[in-house]
Formats: sequence, structure tokens, C-alpha cells
Amino acid sequence: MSEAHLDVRDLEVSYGGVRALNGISFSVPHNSLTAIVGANGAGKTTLVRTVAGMIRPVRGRIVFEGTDITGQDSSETCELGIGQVAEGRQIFPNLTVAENLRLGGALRRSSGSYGANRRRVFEMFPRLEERLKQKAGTLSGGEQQMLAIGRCLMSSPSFIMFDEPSLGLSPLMVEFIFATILELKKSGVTILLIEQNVAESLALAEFATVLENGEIALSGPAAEIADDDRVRKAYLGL
Amino acid sequence: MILQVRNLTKAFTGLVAVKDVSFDVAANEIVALIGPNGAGKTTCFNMIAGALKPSSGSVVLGDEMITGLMPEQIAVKGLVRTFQIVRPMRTMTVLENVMIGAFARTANVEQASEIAAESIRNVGLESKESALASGLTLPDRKMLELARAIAARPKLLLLDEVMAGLRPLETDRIVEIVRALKASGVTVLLIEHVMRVVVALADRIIVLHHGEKLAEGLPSEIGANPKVIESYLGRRAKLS
Amino acid sequence: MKRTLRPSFWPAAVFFVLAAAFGPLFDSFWLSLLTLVFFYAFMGLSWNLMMSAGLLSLGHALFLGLGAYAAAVLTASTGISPWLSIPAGAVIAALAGSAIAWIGGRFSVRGVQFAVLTIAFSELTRVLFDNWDLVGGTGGFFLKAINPDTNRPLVTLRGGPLYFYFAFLVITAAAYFVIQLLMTSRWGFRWRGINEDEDAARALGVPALRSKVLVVAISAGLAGLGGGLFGLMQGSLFPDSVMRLQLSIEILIAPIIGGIGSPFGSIVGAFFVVPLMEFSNTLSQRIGYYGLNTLIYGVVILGIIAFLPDGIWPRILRYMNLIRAA
Amino acid sequence: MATLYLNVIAGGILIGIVYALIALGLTIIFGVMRIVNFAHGEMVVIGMYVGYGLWSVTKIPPWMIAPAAALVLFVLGYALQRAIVNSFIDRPQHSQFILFISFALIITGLHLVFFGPDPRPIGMIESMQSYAIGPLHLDVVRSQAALMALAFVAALILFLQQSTFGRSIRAAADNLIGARVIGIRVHTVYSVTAGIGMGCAGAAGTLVAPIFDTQPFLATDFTLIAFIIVIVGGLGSLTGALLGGVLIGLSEALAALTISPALKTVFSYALLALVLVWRPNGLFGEQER
Repeated sequence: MSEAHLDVRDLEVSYGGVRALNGISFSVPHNSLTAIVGANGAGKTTLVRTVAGMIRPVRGRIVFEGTDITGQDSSETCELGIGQVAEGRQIFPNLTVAENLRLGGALRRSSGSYGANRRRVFEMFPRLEERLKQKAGTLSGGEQQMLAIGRCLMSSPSFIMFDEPSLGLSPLMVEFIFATILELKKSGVTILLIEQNVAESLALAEFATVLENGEIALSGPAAEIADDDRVRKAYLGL
Repeated sequence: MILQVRNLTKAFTGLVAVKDVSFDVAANEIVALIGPNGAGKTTCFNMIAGALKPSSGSVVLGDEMITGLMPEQIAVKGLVRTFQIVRPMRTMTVLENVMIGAFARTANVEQASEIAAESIRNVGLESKESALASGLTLPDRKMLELARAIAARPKLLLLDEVMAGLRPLETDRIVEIVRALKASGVTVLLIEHVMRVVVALADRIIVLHHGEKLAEGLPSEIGANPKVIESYLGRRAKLS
Repeated sequence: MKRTLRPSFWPAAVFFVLAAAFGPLFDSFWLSLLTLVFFYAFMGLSWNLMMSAGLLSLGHALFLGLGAYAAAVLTASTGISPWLSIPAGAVIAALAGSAIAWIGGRFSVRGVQFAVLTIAFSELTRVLFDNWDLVGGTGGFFLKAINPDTNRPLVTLRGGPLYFYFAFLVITAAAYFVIQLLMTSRWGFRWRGINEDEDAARALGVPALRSKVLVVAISAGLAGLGGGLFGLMQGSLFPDSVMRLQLSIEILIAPIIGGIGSPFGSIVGAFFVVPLMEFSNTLSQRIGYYGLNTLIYGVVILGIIAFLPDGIWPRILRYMNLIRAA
Repeated sequence: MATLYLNVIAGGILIGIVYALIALGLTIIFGVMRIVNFAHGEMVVIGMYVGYGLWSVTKIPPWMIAPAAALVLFVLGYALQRAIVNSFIDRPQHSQFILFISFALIITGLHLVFFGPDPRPIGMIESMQSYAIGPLHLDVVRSQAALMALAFVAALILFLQQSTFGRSIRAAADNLIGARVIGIRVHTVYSVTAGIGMGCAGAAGTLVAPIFDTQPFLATDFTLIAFIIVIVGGLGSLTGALLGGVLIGLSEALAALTISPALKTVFSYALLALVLVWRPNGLFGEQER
């Protein structure tokens, strides 16, 4: 498939009465690790939620694997294979770890591979298997992040959006999460990484886009973006 | 010494968000509180401003113990805070929003309207004075949050990531505003991620990491501090 | 003051003067209907005041009832003039209101729980009044009949339909302007601030507890005053009539349908809702289907809230602005 | 004297279990959608009329009719949610409130038009009988009603705990954003939840039809009882609704015996005010939303 895994054209979104995204276009090549960086409030989470179908755009087109999914509900985008590890993890604290995982695998697309997905999640995150009966709310920050990723993998996604996976984690855990993301990419999943931690994500990604106040400031190979002096000054404090 | 924080601690069930943090803020100083996300910065602010009851420790404003007082009592004593996620009063106009801050200082509507108009001019929102807060863009909402706090005539102003999400042009304007506030005698304690701003404004920097005070000192000292670089600024960054 | 919300003084003043001027022209049917309209407009203004601070009252009949009983019992037992007993009733209602607001504020009982707390206190009081002999219990409390020839309405505050039309018109007008002044005072800003975002308002120095107690005290006091006059008009009081839950519901329909954004919305709402109530009552009596009135009333209210979410008055304002702009 | 207390307490607990079923319906709707169904009592009365109607034609005892009433109310709840209530989810609380008041007025209006205001008793021989277990006399009708109510509660809890759809309802209640992130059809969950909530009210209505004579104006009393129980128990908490129901059933029975039947609701309101002051989110509600 030559064209991009995800293609966004002139996307305009207003959220809570404010124009959060005004006319952004970018694409995510197949099996790539593309990063979107920018300060908080720049519209990154709005972008993720619009692609996932949780917010309806005012204008613009979203094309996934060649089909136009603009305006489709999140239940439809998940069935197509768009997975999301949301900002703040959004797990179900009062449900057990096992129930969180079962809910992730409850889609038609992944009903056949439920057992296989479950084994893969336990291989990647053994600690989840130890805590299956525990209420998800009692897990540590890092463990909740593992659960959020595990729950997403249960729906055998072909495309995963990570929204601020490093938020509030210890450096050690951030290292582990980023290693996991890289491992997922190697296993053939396309990754869209949204991060405030600019230094880390640019080091990890092949392509990057800088989002500022709902507009795309810069886009291209991650290495170039990292060397751009505007980015270094604004985001790396150099 | 305008603010004395002693052994501030906050423990939630199974997580100690802030552990034994102590620091002072001298009158008319600008102190920056930095650290990675989730280091406990906002939790500290909430405890100082009275929105959150500390598990232990004390906060003294001027010569008065304010630990455990209600937020409105602390605000009237001159310690006013802004919120990391802005909280505009959506169905009220910009002027009305800022007047609520002004009413902390005066009961007279006329006077409050004057104070509010002046604060709005300070932050450059005068063209949107009668616009509804719900229609403002994010940068304007940040300015509104700032104007509201200024209108309450604080002795000590707590700014929680007021620069986040702003373009360089807008952050420079806020830097000017904060400098003008300092010139007018206001003391400022700010949480900030944008290093450029921290360097431009801060007389002193306090670094929090995992709820504990990692370091405290002048910007140059902090920039060279190995622990700070390793845990927060990332290997390559260096504060000039 | 040129910058803040100028109270729409003149249009409202003209409206009230016209209503007064046309008063004597109405026959007794229209007088009694319009008196009821102004009664519900007045109660709507009182309910809407505490709603401006986000405090949803589902027990407003409690304040109305307390005012009515206090005025009636004080006048009957001590013989003092209604000019004193009605304000006394208003004070009693205001005290009850501030007690509920203090409990709500002090123990941070918010939203749905606060609304149900107001029900609890009003139902509690109603059942206690059912069993309280001083106020006649379920048997009711009856005011001495007045002799129309010798009665001087301005002394006894009782009289014929025209007198009560003017009485309720006057207190509604007074309440409207007092509330407008309150809403553009420091307290008005504070109430709106608390309604929008209580924590943000408190961070700016707004004393949440005091503000809530004050707004509920004034709101309840007004309701008590209206209750006092209503009691004199009815001539007889039963806990089940002046304190029943259905009355608390009827009181809040007009301001919500009219539009809770501005005080005038409650008046517009009453002008729509009360005739609708009366019309559907007479229609169902004439056709003989008991309950048809409730059905019609429900369907119309459903229609309004579904298609005019902000209420009638804001839509009329927008419409008028369109005309002025065109 | 002791047996009198014993029997009154038993009677209170039995009716309390049926109250719990009513409260369960109200609290599950609030738990998932943060909407308060102020027409909940009217839904109970629909269940009463379904019970009364089918009983007077077929003489089947009302407790066996309960599933039919539950189905009728499920369909009504699902349809109302799909057609109107879903568009009110993000509206301010007072307009949600007026919406349900209009439902209440319409339902009560229809009841009055079709059945008139006069009470419709269900005269069954069982109403007079009671099971005697030693000194304990359990009223037959109340016992059947309580058993059936327990069956409904058990079925509902089983459905929520074990079934996939039940789990997605609990997920939506626990974290709405999370539910949408993993692709749960939230509007379908809302409609089914509304159906279940009102189905509980309908079933409970049939069960109480032989105990209280069916008439439209009972609706407000059921709405208030459900509110007291749900607030005392904790808004959105299933255990809160169940234990709250039994607690209120018990306190009403004792208050009626020791003070006077007229004051039984006063006692419940006093209990409500006390709980609100002590734990504003109820006995089992989460303390901090």
C-alpha cells in the first residue's frame, strides 16, 4: 500500500467554543513511528480524539488505509484498527485488571485472537498477570500505563496513537515505555506518538510534526526537526 | 520574607505526592518552581493556596500562619493563584470575570470596574473587554486568568504554567507583564516548563522531583547541577 | 458603570406601568388570571435568584408556606397589622432558607444532593405542620372573613380582585428592580462566579459560604413575603396546599421555561405557563377527561424545553435584536 | 410485645427490598449517565397499572407479571433515551430536570385519562394470608414481592458482573472517556441502561400493586422514596441502593409503629438530612467525585 496509513487534510476542530485546530494536514507512513510534539494546550489531544472519532471536526478529511473515516464514531474507528493509549491512561479504576483487558478485547475485529493477544500482553507486561484480580485503580502509575497499553493491544490494532505516555512516570519507567513502543513498531504496528517530552520523542521517531496553537509549525524527518534552531530554543531550552 | 513553607507533605492513598518540601520566598522576588510532570509542583501550589489540606507541614504568609485556611481567606490576605488548566467563567464577559478578582479589594462596583479595566489593559485584552469568556482563544484565556489574579491586587502571585501553549510572541508579552508586576512590588512564585522564560524571569529556582526538593539556587547554579540535568533537563540541555 | 451590564430599566418600567394602567379595564376573570400570573412571576423571580448561584431549590413552597402561616397566625392571634406580620413571615422564611444554605455550604452538599435536601426540609415541615394544632394541622387555618363595605385594603392588606392584582403587580415590580440591583452589585457577581466555577471564584477571594447563605436568605425571604400576601388572598391555609411538592415544582417551571438567564425571563415564563395551566384545566373540565390538563401541560413543556433550550425570553431577545439589526 | 416488633421489622425489611429495586433503577441511570430521573415514580406506577391490568384480566398473581412489566418499561426507557434523553446528556442540570418533569406530567396525565384518579385495589386471597414461622408472621404478598425483587436484583447484578454488555455499562459508569477510547458504543449503553433502570421501576410497580392500591398520585411518593434511598445509600452505588432500600423500609416500619403512621416519611427525611450532613455523598458513595 503506497499511500500513507493515515492521511489528515485541512482538519479544523473547535472544542469547548475555542478553535483548537485550524486547518492542519499531515500523514503517517505505514509502519513508521511519527511523533507530534508541542507544548500542552497546542491541540495535540484534540487531534488524537478527532482522529479516534471522539470529537467531530468542523472541516477537513481523515483517511485511514484509503477509506475516508471523517466523522465516524470511536466504536467504528476502533473496529478499523485505530488503537489509542489516551492521555491520563483512562483505565477503569473500579474494575479489575482482568476486566479492563477483557473490555479492550471485546471488539468484533479481535474476538478471534483474544487468547493470543492476552498471552502477548502478559509476555510484554508480566506484572499485569500477577495483578489480574486487583482493581486497576490500586496499580502504580507505571503499572496503569502498562494496563492502558495492554488494553489497547487486546483489540489487535494496526495503528496506535500514544497520547503523552511518559506523563508522570519515573525516568526508569519512561525508558521502559519507550522501549515497548519501539518494540511494537518493529512488530509491524504504525505508531503516532504525541509527547511533550520533545527530546525523548524526537530521538525515537523517524518523522515529526511540531504543533503550535492548533497549527503545524514544522514537519519532516525527526533528525531535521531536532536540529532546527527554533525547536531547540522553544522546546529544548538550548 | 513574604512566604515560608516548612516540611510540606501530602500523601494520597498509596502515593506520596509531596514529601517534606521547605523553601522561602523573599519580598519582591521572582522564584521559579520547576520539575518534570508529576513532580508535585501543582500539589504544592494547591496546599499553599488552601485548595488542598496538607498531610503535614506549615505555610506562613508574611507573619501569619495560613495552613489549613480556606482559599478565599488566603486570597483576601494577598496570596492569589492562577490555575494550570485555565478556568474562565464562560457565560460572563471578560470585564465581569476580572471584576470578580477586583471585588476582593473593593465592594464598590464602580471602583471594581475601573480596577478590572486597568488589569485588562495591562494584559492587552482591552479589545475583547465585553466579549464572553467562552469565545476566547487559549492565549486570551491565559491572559484573562492573569488579569483576574492581578485585579485582586495580590502581594504574592502564584502562576501555574501561565506560559504553557503560548507562542514565543505571547510568552514575551507575559514576561514583560510579570516584570512590570515585580517593579510594582508584587512577589511572584511561578511554575514553568519553558526554560527560556524561567531563565529570563527567575531570581531563584527550586527544582522538585518525585515530590521532593532536589535543588534550590540561582539559575546558573541550577543549570550546572548534575542531578538536575540528569533527572529533568535531559542530557543535552544546559542552562546558560 | 458604562461598561458593565446596564440593567434594562426602562423597558421593564414601561411594562409595569402599562400593566398597572390596564388593571381597572380587566373583568374579574382576567384579573384573577393575571393576579395568578404575577404571583407565579414573583415566586419565579425569588426562585431564580438563588438559581443564579447555581442553587437548585426543589422545596420553594416551604418558604412560601412559612411566610403564609407566619403572617396569618401572627395577625389572627396578636392582632398586629399585616404590614408587620407579612415582613415577619418573610424574616422567618429567610432564616429557614439561610439554615438550609448554611448546612448545604458547610458540609459541601452540592448539586443534586442539595436539591434533594431542600425537598427533605420542605416535606419534613409540611408533615410537621399537618400535626401542629397551633396552625390548625390538616384541618387548616382560617382567616376571619372581611366585611367588604367597611374593609380598607391598605390597612388589612386584603380586598377584592383588583386590589390583589395591584398588590402582586407592585411586589413583582419591586422584586424585579431589587434583584436587578442585586445582580449588578458585588454580591451578584459573586453569585454568578460561584455558579460558573465555585473553586475558581474562591481562589479569587469570593466567600462561598457567606454568598450562598445570603442569596438563599433573600430568595427565601421574598418567597415568604409572597406567601404572606398569597395567604391573605386565599383566606385559608392548608399544609397540603401551600407547602406541597407539586407547588414547588410549579414555581420553578415558569423561570426555566421563560429562561433563567435574566430575571425578566421569569415574568415572561409566568405569562406563558400560567394561562397554559388554566387553559388546559378548563379544556379538560369541559371535555370531561380528568387528567387531560396534566397531559397537555406536560406535552407543551416538553416541546418548549426540547426546541427552546435557553427558554422563551432569550429567544425573543435574539429575535428582537435581529429585527433591530435588519 | 417482642413478636409485634419482630413482625413489624420483618414487614419493613420485605417492603424495603422492593424499595431497593426501585432505588436500584434510579441509581444505575445516575451512575452511568449522571442524569436524575425525576419521573422514576411515574415509571413505577406504569408497572402498577400493567400489573393491575393483566391481573384483572388473567388473575395471574402480580409477582408473576413483574417480568412482563419490566419488559414494557425497558422498551419505554430505551425508546425515550434514544429519541430524546441522549440529546440532553450535555445540557445543564435544570433543563434535564424540566425534561423529566414533563415526562412525569405526561405519564400521570395519561394514567388519569385512561384509568381515572380512583384507586384500583387488587383483591386477592393471598393478601389476607401470611406464612407463620413460629412467632413470625410474614405477609404472603410482601414475601412474594420481596422474593421476586431479590430475583430481579440478582439477575441484574449477574448481568452487570458477568456479561460483556454488563461490563461495558460498568465501564461507562466508571470512566466515560475510557469507554469511548476502547470503542464502546456509548449511546447504546445509555439506552440499554435507561431501559434497565426503568425496567426495575416497572417490575417493582407490579410487585407493590397488591400492597398499595394503584392510583396515579402515588408516583410522587415513589419518586421521593427512591430519592431518599439513593441519596442515603450514595448516588450511583448499587450496594448503597440495596442497603439503603432495606434501611428506609425498616425505619419507616419502626417509625409508623413507635411514633405514628403519618410521621413515617418525616423519619425518613430526618434520616436523609442527617446522612447528607455527615457524609454528603451518601453511605456508600465515593467521597470525592
